[in-house]
Amino acid sequence: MSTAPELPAAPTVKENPSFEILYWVGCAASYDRRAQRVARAVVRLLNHAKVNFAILGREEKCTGDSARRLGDEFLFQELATANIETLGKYNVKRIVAACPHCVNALLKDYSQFGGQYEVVHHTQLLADLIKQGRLPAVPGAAPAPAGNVTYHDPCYLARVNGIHEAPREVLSAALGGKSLCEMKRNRTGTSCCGAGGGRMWMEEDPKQRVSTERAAEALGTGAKTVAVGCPFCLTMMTDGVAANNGTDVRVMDVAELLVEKLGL
Amino acid sequence: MTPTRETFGNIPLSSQLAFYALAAVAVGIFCWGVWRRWKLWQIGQPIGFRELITGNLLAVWKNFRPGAQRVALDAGAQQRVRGHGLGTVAHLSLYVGFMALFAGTTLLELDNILSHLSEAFKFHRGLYYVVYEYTLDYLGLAFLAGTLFFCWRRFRKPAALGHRASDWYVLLSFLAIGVTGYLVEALRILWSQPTGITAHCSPVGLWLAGQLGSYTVSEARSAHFAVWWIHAFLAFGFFASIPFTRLFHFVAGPMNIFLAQPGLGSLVPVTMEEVEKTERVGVNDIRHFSIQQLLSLDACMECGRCEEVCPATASGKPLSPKRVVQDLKGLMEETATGLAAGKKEFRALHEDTIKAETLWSCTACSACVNTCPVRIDQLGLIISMRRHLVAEGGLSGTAATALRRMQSNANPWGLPPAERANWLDGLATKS
Amino acid sequence: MKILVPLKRVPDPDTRIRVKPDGSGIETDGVKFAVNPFDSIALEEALRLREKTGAAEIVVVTIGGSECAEQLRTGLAMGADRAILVPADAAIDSLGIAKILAAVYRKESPNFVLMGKQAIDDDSNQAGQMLAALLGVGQVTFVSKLELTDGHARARCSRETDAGIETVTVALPAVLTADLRLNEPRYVSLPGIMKAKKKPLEEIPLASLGVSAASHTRVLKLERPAGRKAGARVKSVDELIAKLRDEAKVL
Amino acid sequence: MNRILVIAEHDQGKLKLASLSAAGFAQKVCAASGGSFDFLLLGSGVSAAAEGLRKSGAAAVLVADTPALAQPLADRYAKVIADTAKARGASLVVAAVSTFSKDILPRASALLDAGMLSDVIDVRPADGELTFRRVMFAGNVIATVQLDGAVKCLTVRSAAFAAPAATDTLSPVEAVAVDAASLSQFTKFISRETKASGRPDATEARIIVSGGRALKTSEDFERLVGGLADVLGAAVGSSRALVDSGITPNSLQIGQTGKVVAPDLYFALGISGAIQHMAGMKDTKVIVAINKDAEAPIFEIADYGLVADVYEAVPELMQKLKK
Repeated sequence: MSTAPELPAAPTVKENPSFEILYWVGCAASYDRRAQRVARAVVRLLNHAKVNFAILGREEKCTGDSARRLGDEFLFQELATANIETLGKYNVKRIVAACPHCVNALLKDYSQFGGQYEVVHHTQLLADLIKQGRLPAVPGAAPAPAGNVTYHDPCYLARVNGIHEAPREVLSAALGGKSLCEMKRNRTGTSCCGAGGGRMWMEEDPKQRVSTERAAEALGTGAKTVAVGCPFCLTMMTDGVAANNGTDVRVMDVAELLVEKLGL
Repeated sequence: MTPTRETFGNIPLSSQLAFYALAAVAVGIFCWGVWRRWKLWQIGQPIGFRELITGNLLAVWKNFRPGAQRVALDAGAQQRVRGHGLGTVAHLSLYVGFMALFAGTTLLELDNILSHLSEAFKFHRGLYYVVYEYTLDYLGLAFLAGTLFFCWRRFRKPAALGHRASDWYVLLSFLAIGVTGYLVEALRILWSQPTGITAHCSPVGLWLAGQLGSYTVSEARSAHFAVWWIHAFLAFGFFASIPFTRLFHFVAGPMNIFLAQPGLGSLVPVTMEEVEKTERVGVNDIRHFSIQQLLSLDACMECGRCEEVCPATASGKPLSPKRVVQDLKGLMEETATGLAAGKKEFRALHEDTIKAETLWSCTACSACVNTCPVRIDQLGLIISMRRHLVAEGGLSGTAATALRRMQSNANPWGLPPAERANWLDGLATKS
Repeated sequence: MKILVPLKRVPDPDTRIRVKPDGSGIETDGVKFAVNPFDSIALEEALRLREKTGAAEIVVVTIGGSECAEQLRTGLAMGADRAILVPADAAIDSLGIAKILAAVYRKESPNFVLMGKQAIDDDSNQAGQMLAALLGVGQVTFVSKLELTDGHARARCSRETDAGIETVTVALPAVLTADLRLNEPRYVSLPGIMKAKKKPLEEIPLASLGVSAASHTRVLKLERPAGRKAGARVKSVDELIAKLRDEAKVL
Repeated sequence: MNRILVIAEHDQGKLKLASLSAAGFAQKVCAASGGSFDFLLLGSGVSAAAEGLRKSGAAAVLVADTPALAQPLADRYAKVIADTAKARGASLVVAAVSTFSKDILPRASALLDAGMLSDVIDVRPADGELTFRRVMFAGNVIATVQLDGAVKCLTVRSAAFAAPAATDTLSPVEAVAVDAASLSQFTKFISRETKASGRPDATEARIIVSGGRALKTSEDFERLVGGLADVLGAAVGSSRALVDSGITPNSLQIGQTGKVVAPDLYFALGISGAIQHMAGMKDTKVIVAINKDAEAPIFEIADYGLVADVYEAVPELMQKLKK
């Protein structure tokens, strides 16, 4: 099934009530200008693969992951209840999210409050679409990025939810088969970028930044591109790379690299 | 001649009786020790033990299965000990050696009882005997090798490893038990002069007997008797001391693995009803932790793996998951002792024991929880304490601002909800 | 010791303010309200003083409609002991507010008043200074550091002025107004607010205070300032300077 | 007939030019609806500052010069201002917006039982009454307001009113007698710590020059960001990326986790525009972005964007602004 042509690039649940999967955008991709580019890359890929999807638009609220992990259980429950109600109203069954914290909250936190959904990370959906041959390159597509590429596994994706091969499959496609320069700490043994548990919102002594250390490890692979799968990691690794004076190194979401490769 | 040997050979009946009396004392001390820890945990909040054992057998098995599976894999097959290089190899060899010797001793006792009922029931003979002796003889070496590695590591004292004086007692008594075990075997060979396969199925013992030089049979008998007693004393002493040393992880480890949260990524919810009833949110007192959480503190070996993977520790923040567990354990012991003595006031959990900045340092990355060999949920402990801080106005600064903004605008930046879909604008212009 | 902390109900600082089409006021539909952030800082400082000195009664007070009880509850949830609501409907200007606060002050006789340097809605930055004048007591505005000295008879304050950080001492009672960097207020969670419902909230009618809600100020119209023009790219430094001088008139 | 008392401000005897903008406001009122204005200068040993006020067309420059007023303590200053306003029959008491006037004028207005408006940006005489425009809600709303009462107090934004053209005739200087014994003793001045850098604080400055990731070293930051700031008399700020890499101190950080500012003009030099940075400066009136990455998000909110390397554009900018 394909999205009706008259629909906008990313229709809301009201505009496309017959959607098959909901794209949960998340706060970062909604508001952070850098992460917004990731959201747009995801939408381009979904449209290219003719995925029948919708977004909640203004009705989406923060999942409350940070609130819960900072210790404000009731703010989290307030947000969760509101979101579960909205998701129920539009009869949402399947969700794709580009933020591992959203994935984890929707999957594991919300199930405690009556929200049961099939939740996938965008890299999982993209890996499936690639396998199904639904993401062909457009003519004149760009070559794979120059220089080495490494991938930083987000904690809430790889360790907490065991999703570490799907992003690598997508990256393999995005790099035209070129292999990754893996960091020593990868997959479930990944090391944190420093943003989880609400730390994203805290001031941090520059000498004690978790991101600086992790970015140094990423740069240590000789990578010119650091791929990530989480908007918070995107921010932290970008800062971390800068702190290590990695001026010619890009930090990119997996979806953005795929968009680049396909020439969308 | 069928290969076998006499149980309690060279040990007079009086010594045998004394042996059993001592065994009873050791078991008694062990049980008392375990019971003491058990009582300690009871200062915590009750957990659904009852629910675990309600319903018919099938229902009970269903309740037990996930936990039992975890124990079989994590403790039994040592799955969570893996992935730590030489430490893993050493623990595995110590574990396998120890379990084999422990099982061997138990089988020997079983054989002893059965053969007293009827000589026909004696199974410690023939091929079984050969395999048994051969296996235990070599696994004894594994046990000693593991122990030696841990001695060497403790000597080096890596930063992440916790250390107590009693650790040397444990390791040296392991060494002594292993060495005296071989000596007992060697001396037995010297006085019983076995031949053929019976002698060769204890290669280490045989080799050691050769090294001991010339003993007359009676000399060997008296030496054997003496060393046998030393070995027995050491073994009983070790057994009785389990609940009082780091070895208590033999007990608390599997128990915690059985009761632990099954996976990563979820937290135990709190309801408003609970809050209204208890008039508190989260944990403000060591007694507010659940019995399972307190038990988990006792499972900690201070192996330091959590600290090694903690990004907060690595970046110089005042948090080590291991320290949190150990500090809480200290407070648990202090509070329980105080309670028993009728005290009403205790050292405070927050600030006096665990500093707020320690709790705020955690990134909830779950690396510690994922790596803990005995499935301690450090993150669960930290978040339940954070909950109290937040409820009592202990959160300020930029994180508080983010929460305030989530309250008012449903996003941490406090940007207008009406602008939530504005990112789409770029799509129209860019594609 | 008793500290009086006036709180003002203002639109949440993160709310995008919209003016009603007829210019009669700001759009309040869907707007969340909060305690004026500078007042939260003042209250936080009072709470910290109480923690430091051991004992103090902290009374929060506000003037306005019954909906203001919500902000008083927040104040109580942060840790204030008591709340006073002086019901009033009309928009009262700073001098009117100062007169009412002066009457509450005389009724409560606190050791001093701690309040925000300004409210983020009208941005007047007047009420504290006016209150001090009406009471005939000293004032310290823009306080960024505060400690009590001489057995709580004086306060030693740092104040953030254009000229730099100024240190003064003031005899108590006095009115002290809090600036941004005095502290970072604690966060109040839902259970905290629930708990605060059990604390006393008293209503004192204006009439019983013997003051009227007279106002010197008449607001005729509100409007939005001319919005920011869509960003323009300039090609050179010269063009940039020209635009800043002639178009934006900021140089 | 307006009789306006303009409170002049000085910093340790050095006249603040904003005082002349306040006179510009007074002149505008008088031009529209008649009347005259006086300056009132308070302090100790301020004759030099008084001289600077004589060419602005004031009817008189009133000087309250006494050691008791050596420091701008609100309780004393407000009393002298209120007494003088009463004595001169002032209908308007005006000062330029500053921490000085915000501290002192409201106190004087209460002593006069006068209504007061802060941050006035415009005045229009209508129906024989003065109508003011002032800024509210951190610049998001402009209110049109009238004040009742025989006396009114105002602070006016200096940027909104031009200083009067210098006159040939000098205003007469009149001493205001102050009975030091009648002044209160509530506050005691202890010390003042002036900023070492000589640059204003970002939260108070009208112009901020801020640097980001494109700056490679502390020296470059000081030379380019600091240099441009000094040319403009501006404050400096920094993005988190620079604080992270130790190039700038924490105290300079502007953003969600640093200072939140709303100046008139903000130069974002080599700043890409992470959301947490924008959250700290989005209320700025005019944002200028210079960045060599044409895709940098900062351009989406900048009023004027220049795609250029800061290492080339900023020295050029400094050189041309100095002229």
